[in-house]
Amino acid sequence: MNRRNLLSLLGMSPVLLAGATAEAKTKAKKAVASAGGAKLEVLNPRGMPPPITLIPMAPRLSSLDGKTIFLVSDGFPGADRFLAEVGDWFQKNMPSVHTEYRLKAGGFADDDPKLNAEVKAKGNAVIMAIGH
Amino acid sequence: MGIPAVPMVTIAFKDLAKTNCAKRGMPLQRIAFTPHPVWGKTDEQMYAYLEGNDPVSGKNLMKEVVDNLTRPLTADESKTGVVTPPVGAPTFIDTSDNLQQYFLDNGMTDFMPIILPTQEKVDAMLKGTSHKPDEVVGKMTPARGAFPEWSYTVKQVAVNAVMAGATPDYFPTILAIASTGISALFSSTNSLVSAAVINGPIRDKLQMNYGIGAMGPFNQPNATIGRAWTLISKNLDGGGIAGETYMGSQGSVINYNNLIIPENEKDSPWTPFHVQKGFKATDNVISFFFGFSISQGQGAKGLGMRPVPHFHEAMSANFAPFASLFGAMVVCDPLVANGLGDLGYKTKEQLADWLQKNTTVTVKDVKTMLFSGLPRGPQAANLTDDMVIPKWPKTDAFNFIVCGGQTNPYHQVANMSYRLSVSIDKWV
Amino acid sequence: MGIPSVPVITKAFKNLVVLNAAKRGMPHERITFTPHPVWGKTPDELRAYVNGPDPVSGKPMMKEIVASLTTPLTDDEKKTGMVSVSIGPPTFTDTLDNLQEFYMNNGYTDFMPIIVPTEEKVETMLKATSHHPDEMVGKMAAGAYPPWSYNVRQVAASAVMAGARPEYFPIILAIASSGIASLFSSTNSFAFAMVINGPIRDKLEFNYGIGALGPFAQANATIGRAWTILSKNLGNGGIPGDTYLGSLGNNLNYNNVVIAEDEANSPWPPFHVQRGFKPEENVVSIFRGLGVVPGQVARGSSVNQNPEFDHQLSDLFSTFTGFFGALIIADPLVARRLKEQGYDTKEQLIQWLYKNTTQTVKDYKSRNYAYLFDYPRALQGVEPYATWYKLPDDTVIPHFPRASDFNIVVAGGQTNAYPQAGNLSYGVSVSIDKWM
Amino acid sequence: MNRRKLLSLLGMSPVLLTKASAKAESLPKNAEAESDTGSAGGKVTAVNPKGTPPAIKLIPMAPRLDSLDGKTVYLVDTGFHGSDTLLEQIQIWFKENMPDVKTVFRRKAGPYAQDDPALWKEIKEKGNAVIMAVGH
Repeated sequence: MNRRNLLSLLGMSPVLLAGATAEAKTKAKKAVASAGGAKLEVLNPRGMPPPITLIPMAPRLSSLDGKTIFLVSDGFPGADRFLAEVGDWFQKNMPSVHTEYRLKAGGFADDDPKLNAEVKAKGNAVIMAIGH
Repeated sequence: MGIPAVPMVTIAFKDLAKTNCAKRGMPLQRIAFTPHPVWGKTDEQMYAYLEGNDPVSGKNLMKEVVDNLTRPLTADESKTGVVTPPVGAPTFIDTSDNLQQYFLDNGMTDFMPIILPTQEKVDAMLKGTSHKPDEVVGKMTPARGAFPEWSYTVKQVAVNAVMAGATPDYFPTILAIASTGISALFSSTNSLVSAAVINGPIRDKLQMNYGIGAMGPFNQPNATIGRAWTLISKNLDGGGIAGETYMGSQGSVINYNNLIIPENEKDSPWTPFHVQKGFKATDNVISFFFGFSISQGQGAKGLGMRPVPHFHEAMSANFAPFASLFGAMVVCDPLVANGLGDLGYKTKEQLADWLQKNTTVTVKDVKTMLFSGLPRGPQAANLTDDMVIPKWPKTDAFNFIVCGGQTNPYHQVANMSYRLSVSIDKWV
Repeated sequence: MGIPSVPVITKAFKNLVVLNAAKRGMPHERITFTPHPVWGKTPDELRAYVNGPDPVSGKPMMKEIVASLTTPLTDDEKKTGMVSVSIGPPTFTDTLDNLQEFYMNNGYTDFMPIIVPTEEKVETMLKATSHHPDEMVGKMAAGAYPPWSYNVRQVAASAVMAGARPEYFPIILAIASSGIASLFSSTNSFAFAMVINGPIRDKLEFNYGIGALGPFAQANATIGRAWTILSKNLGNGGIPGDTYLGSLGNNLNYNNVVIAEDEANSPWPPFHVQRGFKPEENVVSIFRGLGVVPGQVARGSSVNQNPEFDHQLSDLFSTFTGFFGALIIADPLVARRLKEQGYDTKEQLIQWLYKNTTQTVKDYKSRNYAYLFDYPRALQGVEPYATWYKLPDDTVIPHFPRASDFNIVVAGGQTNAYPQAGNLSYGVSVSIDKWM
Repeated sequence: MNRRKLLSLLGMSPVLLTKASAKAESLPKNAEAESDTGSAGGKVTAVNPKGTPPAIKLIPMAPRLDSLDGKTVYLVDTGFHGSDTLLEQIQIWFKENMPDVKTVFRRKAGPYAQDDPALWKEIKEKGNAVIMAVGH
């Protein structure tokens, strides 16, 4: 599925996003009538999703040379070894880049404020491994 | 954080990662995808992933990672503001056949026929509670922390209750379920299942089945209350979309109707579950469990002991493959509970005590179990591989519910943990 | 036999026994009841039963037995002839809402909303097969009862009710033709599974990816459900206390375990090809047993090591009864990992599991099913039970009697390398194409 | 539930049984047309989903004995847990209360639903009556 289809599944049209409007458009079409039987009016069973605040992405670096990249594992099996390989890749291919491996504390969906502070203080970029 | 970041995601989570970034306000997040899985692959195989292409974009993976960290942001990527995702029109009009199809096609059902939620039927459902239709019942998410929470009103719960085939007298129980915010379709790659234990006089008032076939398709309240839980877990929090808000690799049949277990209080020699949790016997209460499925206990060793079956030993044997991440819930036929009473287990607590002491594992085995953990604290330093330790450190891992039609002294065991109990009366 | 006999039955089976005697032609059979249960009671307690009253008639139990064997037969008791059993009129007319309720109250449903089977909808369903509406499809009994029979039209009514689309009908006919009910009368709460193979999986958009066994696709949901509804209506199953006796019941009976095999992502030949069908044939294979459990909990796969699914499965089987087999449902990630470990074929893995899943004779004999099912076979000289019952207690024997007790299918969404396994035995494979 | 109610559940009215007629009575009534409040408006006709039950051949019970004195009664265990112990107690009861009756205990071979022709043959040759224990 492409991103456009996915977002429209979510009820977010790319147009809507680009316009960043707070107004929800009624996108769902009325079911089309066809032969047979009287028509009924029925209620939408869905709940109320919270509004989404758009977050601008952090500014990019002009180059990674001499920078420190934190390699952050979410704790799924295999992620640690995978990031070790990413570290190896930088050593071989971009040796001026310094990498730091960290395991995020807490469950996979939890924030780790201590790690965030450390990355902010010492790091220039982050690569997170998600999946297993 | 203000520092450029690139998530590297295995391709199995592609849809999940994209929609989730969008829900969190970064619809255009730059994500690099690797082949799946990384678990179980050698270092060489993983390095080959890095030298190969992103299976989604087709670009060289590590070049893409570096590019994502250094290429300047576009105007869209820098956007701020607030978006509310729409959920569609408040009502739909068509023939009943077309509406059945429309609800199914739009992911609002469990893919089986529903009672169409007309205003008239929803109004009738709303008469099953004293609460106002616009009152907010709770908040739900397919996985707390991973997805934003949606909220919902009494009326929105009523629509789903109608669809499931519930009658208005079941509505307070369904509202109590919705009020907990617990989704029956928890998003995890583990295909987890949910159970609800029902206690109090409401069991008989609604004519719930706690006799023969209690957990099977033999009774309207058991079937439709369980089904309503799955429907609200789809419609009230955007859950149950395979690949996006549901990630269980293989899924579970139990997610259709969930495990609904009214306790057989009158035939039990033990204290009812809600009374154990501090409620009065006359209170109507629903208690929630969550974990890895349920299985039948009659295959285990110990149950064929003669002349008297050793139910407790059979239970302990049945816990062998259980993960200590979740607890052990045992559903005992009244014949089992009474048999255990004859063997000296006069209370659920006495049985839990025996099982906690006698259900053991070696340290070595725990190390090969993905969802089991070793004791922490000072004793952790002294653990050796051949040491035998209790599988669960505390007796509160064990819960017992008495239910069944007494045609055979059988029990079922679930690798599930107790979560909480809520009052049904509050929603009457 | 021509010799007077009296069944002595525990009270829990009263309705079952009275109805079953009637179905078998002896509506007035003289039955004596004892209190329930006798299992787990001491000889002294049972002695009190024998000296006490029949809990149904209130008469002294032994006097009643003697009287049943010696009191002359009444005219009714001597009767011969044929009785047919009514199932009611062929159609019902009412509003949709009232019919919805009528079908539920008459035990035609699984207590959830149905599509009311109007003549028009049944006709549409019937167009999806070339078979004549009056053709007999099969016979079904939910246990040791005289089987009911049914034609294509009667199967179509249950298919409509379940919410199936017409293009699913040949699969539902194939299931019905097997005569296997998904609700089985036993005090064990049995579960049933079906494996679907062939191109029809994609044609009907079966889900064999993420959430394959759950409520995520119409074909999986409604075909599974149709099996339970037709088991009630066509096999007269699922009447608690009469044709259903499972003490605790089984949640899997709502929709049954429907497994469409992920043939494209499996490293091994698909299940139907193993059973002698061609890859392009559409086949449904039926399994029965106790249930399905997740495998990721068992020993064999820590975070720090590569998972060893062979060991993990073997560990998981320790609580299975050898009376039923083991159906392994491997996510494609699991199957491919097993292949990398050296299991080039399903057979190689099965041989390893058969040899390495073991138990002691002592543990074996302490299993309830060994006493119930294997011991009487041992008395008949059936192997391996006859030999197992003669071995010393500490002898190590296979957990399952035969390598053929294992079966493997591949399904899942590859979001995680997890297997599930069913304590389920293979029954039969039926051609779906035959019912197109 | 009494036997009459049970049999009518089965679609067998006691009247029907007494007459041993092969004609079936239409027992379940058509769904009554009640108040037309359903939002689904008008009436529709729906088909009966039931299969066809087999006709039942009535089997006359075996003639009874005048008395059990001096007779041989077979006590047959169908193999459920506890049946053997119950039948042992019945054996003791006969010894104490009707010592003229000879009792023979047999466990039926094979699974519980399977026939044991050798045992039936033995009973026919050597026995006068049977007590079977079913259930557990």
